[in-house]
Amino acid sequence: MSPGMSPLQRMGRWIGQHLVLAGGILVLIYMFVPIFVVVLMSFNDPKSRLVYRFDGFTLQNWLNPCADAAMCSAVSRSIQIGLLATLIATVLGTMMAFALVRHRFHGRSVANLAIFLPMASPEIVLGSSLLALFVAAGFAGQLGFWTILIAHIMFCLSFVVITVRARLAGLDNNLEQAAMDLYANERQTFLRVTFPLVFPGILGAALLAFSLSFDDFIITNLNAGNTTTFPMYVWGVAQRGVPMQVNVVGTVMFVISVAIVVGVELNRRRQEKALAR
Amino acid sequence: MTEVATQPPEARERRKLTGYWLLLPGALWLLLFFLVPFYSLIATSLYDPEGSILTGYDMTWAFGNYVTALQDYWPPLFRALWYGAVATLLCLVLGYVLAYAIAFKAGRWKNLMLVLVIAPFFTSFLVRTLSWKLLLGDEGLIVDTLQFLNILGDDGRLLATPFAVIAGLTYNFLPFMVLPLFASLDKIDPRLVEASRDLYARPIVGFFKVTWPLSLPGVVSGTLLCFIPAVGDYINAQLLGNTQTRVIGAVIQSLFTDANDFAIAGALSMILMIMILAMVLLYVRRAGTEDLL
Amino acid sequence: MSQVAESAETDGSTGAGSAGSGLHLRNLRKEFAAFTAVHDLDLDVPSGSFFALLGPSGCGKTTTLRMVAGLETPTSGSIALGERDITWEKPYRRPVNTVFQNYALFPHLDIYENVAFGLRRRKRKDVEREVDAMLELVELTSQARKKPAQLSGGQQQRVALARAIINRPEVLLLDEPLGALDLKLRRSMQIEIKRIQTEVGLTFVHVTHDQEEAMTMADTVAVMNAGHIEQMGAPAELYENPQTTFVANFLGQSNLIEGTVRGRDGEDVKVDMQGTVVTIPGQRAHVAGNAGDLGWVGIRPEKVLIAEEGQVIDAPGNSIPGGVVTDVSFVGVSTQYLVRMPWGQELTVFEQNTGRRRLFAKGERVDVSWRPEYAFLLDHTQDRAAGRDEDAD
Amino acid sequence: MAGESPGPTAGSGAGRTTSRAPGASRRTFLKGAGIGAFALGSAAVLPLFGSASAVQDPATCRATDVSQRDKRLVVSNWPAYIDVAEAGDDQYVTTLQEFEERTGISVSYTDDVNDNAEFFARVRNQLGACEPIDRDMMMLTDWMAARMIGLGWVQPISAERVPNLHANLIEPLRGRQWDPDREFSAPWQSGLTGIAYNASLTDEVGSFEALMTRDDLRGRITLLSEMRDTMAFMLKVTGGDPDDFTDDDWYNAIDYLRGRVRAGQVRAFTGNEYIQDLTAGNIVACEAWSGDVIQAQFDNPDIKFVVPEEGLNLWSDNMLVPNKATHLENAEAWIDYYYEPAVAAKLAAWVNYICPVEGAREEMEKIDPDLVDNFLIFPSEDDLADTFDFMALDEAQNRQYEGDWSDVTSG
Repeated sequence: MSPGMSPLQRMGRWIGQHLVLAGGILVLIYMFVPIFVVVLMSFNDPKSRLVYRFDGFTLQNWLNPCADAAMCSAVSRSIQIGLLATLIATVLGTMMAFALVRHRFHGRSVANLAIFLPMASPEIVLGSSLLALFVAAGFAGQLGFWTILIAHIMFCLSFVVITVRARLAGLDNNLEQAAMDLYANERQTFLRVTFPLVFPGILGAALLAFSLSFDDFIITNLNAGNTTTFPMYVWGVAQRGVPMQVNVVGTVMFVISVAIVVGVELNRRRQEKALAR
Repeated sequence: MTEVATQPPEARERRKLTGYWLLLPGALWLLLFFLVPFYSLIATSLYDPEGSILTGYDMTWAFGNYVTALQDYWPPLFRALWYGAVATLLCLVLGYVLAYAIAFKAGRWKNLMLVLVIAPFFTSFLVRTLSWKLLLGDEGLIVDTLQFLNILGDDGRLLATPFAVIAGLTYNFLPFMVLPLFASLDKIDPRLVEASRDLYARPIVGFFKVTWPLSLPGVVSGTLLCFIPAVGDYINAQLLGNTQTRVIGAVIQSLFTDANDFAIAGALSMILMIMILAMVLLYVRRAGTEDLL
Repeated sequence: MSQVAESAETDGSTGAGSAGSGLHLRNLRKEFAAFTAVHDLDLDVPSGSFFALLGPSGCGKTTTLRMVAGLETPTSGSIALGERDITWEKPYRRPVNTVFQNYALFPHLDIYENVAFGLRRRKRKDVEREVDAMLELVELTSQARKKPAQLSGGQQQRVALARAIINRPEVLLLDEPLGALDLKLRRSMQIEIKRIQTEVGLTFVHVTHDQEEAMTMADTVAVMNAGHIEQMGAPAELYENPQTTFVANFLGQSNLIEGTVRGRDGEDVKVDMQGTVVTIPGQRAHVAGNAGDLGWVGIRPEKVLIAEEGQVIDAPGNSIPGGVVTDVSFVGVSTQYLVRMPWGQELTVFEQNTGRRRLFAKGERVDVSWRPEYAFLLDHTQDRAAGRDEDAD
Repeated sequence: MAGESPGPTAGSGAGRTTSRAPGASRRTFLKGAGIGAFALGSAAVLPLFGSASAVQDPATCRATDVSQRDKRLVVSNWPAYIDVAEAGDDQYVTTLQEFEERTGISVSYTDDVNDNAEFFARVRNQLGACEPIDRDMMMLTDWMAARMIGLGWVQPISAERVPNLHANLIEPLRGRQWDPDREFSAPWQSGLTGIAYNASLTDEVGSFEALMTRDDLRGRITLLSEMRDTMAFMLKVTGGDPDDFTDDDWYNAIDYLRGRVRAGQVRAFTGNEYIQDLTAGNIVACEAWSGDVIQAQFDNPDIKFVVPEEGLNLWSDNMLVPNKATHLENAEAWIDYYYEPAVAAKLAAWVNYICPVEGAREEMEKIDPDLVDNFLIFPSEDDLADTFDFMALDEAQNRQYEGDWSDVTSG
């Protein structure tokens, strides 16, 4: 025991030192409360389809995830759109990021601005302007899967560029020069050094793009025409009684994404350890 | 990029060309599906207000649409800006505490906490918001607790109030605040904070003189990433709010899809876009972080 | 630069009575979750001295420094400035300032504001005049409005120094202040810091792992190892008469040869060293000295004389025959030999290149010898290799 | 916004003043000229963006009917609007299953109509461009049915193929002005709009006037977001006649509503979700549709439906066949089937809305005698004597009133 401090002082100091951490943990709990509810409700056995509250425990929702076929087709449509949008946006966005970081040319600032602007536009504006275009161009009748996909790629693109660009900018130029010094030609340098180093950034961007696409309601709703995605389905059922299977989907999405993030992190650590050895 | 300058001119030209080729597909996409639609939106905002689904719509330079739109819909417009601003401020406070805790206090739990921050982001936005509806409901746990503690009157409620809308917005956009804040805070050398203590700055002064200014880039990008989508969002206002909390996003959406009032809807979208761009520019100028963009 | 000293009014927080009576650590201890960084340390740093805390990385010296600065709370023990106990004082309330490793200059403030930071926090008047004077002292007046990132390493170092000194702390702590500089710059900064210390007359506590730096700059050096102070004293005294194998090895190099104590001869101790009996003066023998005890006979390489086999060596001690040169490195001012002795140990020998004698070649047989008053005797329970090869930079 | 900062500021401090100035100003000029030209060009292009009328002619905008060789039918309906077998009941054969067995037509049935306006928005772009919406039948409320028929988006139903419709449609639903001969539409179910309340939480609420003014209900009621439903009663409360009102009547009514909304009486304007709020206790009373309330009563007997003192608002949801539907004949078979009294009674026993089919009441005796005398399912001629409807609006009125309506509902 330190003689200079009373127990009260020590306690005060301890609280002072841990106050911020405690606050941070409280904020995290705030972020997780609805997730707990989602997981809990996925095991709910509702007495009435009209009342959204926990009535009893059941596994039924998990055993029959597709009790409402419309939900499952909406989910699979959202996944299809999400995967396609992610793939295309990630490829295009990564190319743009490389161009912006590794190449000098006229109009860079314009390009940067063009990438920033979609992020600075509220979704409702993005969605309505796309709709205005489709209507004016006579594509109103074609609204559906493809128009949703076009819109999703558009708004994912900026996020991909920003994420990959950040990773690329943080990369040590010397590594590439070292590779060239060690007889790697430009293509080999890219494949053996640059790409593996940027890959975590690209993967992060792809994850972000997928979740943005899978989650989007506002832009999609304006440009979906007759097609229903998962968020649109949820929006619809929110007005007439939510099937608990919606929470199953929410829980599965949560678990898969956390597994991916944790997997990537563990893999990184393993590699680091292997390197350290 | 110094090596570029030392390359022979042809090589430099070739590199430049490669740059253009890399940029082209994405730029084309943005041109076709962001810029052209934006034109189309401008045109829509100038449609003849008398146009209807029966007669079709013509572009007649009807600038009056902007006046009409503002006259009719200024309350939801300013409401949306107000909710967005309050939610952003709350996000900033909560996000700062969390990001600060992760960056400086979490120790070996740092990565875990970061994963936890991103995790809720992957559960569908709408499903999470429905959970809030359940939590905030009149018969829900939170209301009961608050009533028990006499913070809320017996007939008090949270759901269908601006409070619920702002809580939902804050909740939904919090990760967008925490991540850039963390990125900024994590870069700060803890010795700088120690140095400020050593140089007679009390913790609070040290925070405002050292930590805060150094985290400004994160503050600016975090607030932008929160504010912009929060202003345009109407899911929270619709699911958690009431008739008094209708926001501009819902108005634009319903004018476009239900009322077929393309002209006013377009004008409102333009007004929203212009206001947000103006605010962002002003804000970024004042914060002195133009180079961020 | 006397105006700096004159302009310094007595600071309220300094406490008039305590000024000039030094820093005192009593039973200072710091435990972290897994290990104890500092073991019950006692230390007195006289006021106005240039004190160096020397040790390998991880020895607890930086932790000690941080406890003095208030950046780390001791587990037990006390820290006092003169009469005033500052053990639990918040860092921003202590009249102690630090020059951080890598400087920790505020990147968002310019040089001027970095230097003014402490004065402004204490709401001092006349900030402008003091900062100007300080910038002049460290010769950075022309750089006042630059950001730290625009300065060279040496300039940044001077800013860090100025930023701390301007507060006229009772104790200035320097945490490896020169580690980030290249050798040449380090030499000139060593001289510069010494000059400033003499000019401003503050107590400096300098933490370093560089024994040369410590010896060049400090009046008093404390060698620290694994949370303990091994030995403390003037640099020459430490070097000439190390009390532990750690100090003997960490501060310069030593040849440590196993020997058996034969007994005392007045003040001196007689030791049988591999068949040769050597005499070691009493104040250099750091063992109990009972007959039959084992001990380490230590001798610095430059004190060892080397000669052709059978040649008479100009030394009063015994010459030890039977050495074979196994390695020769020509360094310029001196030559370093490794000589394998009959008992298998290799001794290191430095010989000044006075030009009076030829160099020996590898494989030649030689005799070695040294004057008994240069040898020292250490406790055999200590590790012969302690302190060797640590922080070999 | 790096793109907007003028060039010269980027230069380093030295040597910028004289040597660069002419170049910079020329560059600025060029830049300005470029922006100007760009703006002019854009302005010239803008008028090209317009959009055509969405009116179609059902006679030309039709697809080949493949009903004979492709025995399928795609139906979009409101949720909980058709009978389903209770869990564990293997005996019950639904009307839909029976239809499939009898006709060999396989039906893909979805309940994706939540709101007339929302559904309209969903199909508007396709139907307005004469594109298929991949449905053969949709059920929409009178006013929306009228609007769609007016836009020429609905296929006519051949009278010969739906004899039951013309024989069995109850009298009050005949002769509607927007489709007097039921050439395009056939009522699926009808209903009444009235008041529902939770008897465990409040006293009876007997009239809209009470609903809108009682202090103990403040903030705990909802109204329907269907303009016609709600405004009909507001007109009644303020002394107007929903069947025939003037602009002044309209403004009185909308001002009254706005005043009550501002006073915090109304918690929300809702679609179907009001029934959840009512059962969950989030609200204690609301404007409601009769069938929803009867269904909710099975879960919670405290939920009561009241015919308001202001009168009855009778409406129907109508079966419509959209343009470009490829199974018109199958759709007609469906309509004719549901106009068989026995089938209609079976359906009515489940959905509990007003049955539009003559003779179903007699059939109901065999199914569930309790429901025979429920006037919310089989109203008498007297009951329906003082029902009112919302007058037809032209596009200009529609836009005007919808605008006013959304002003109020958006605060």
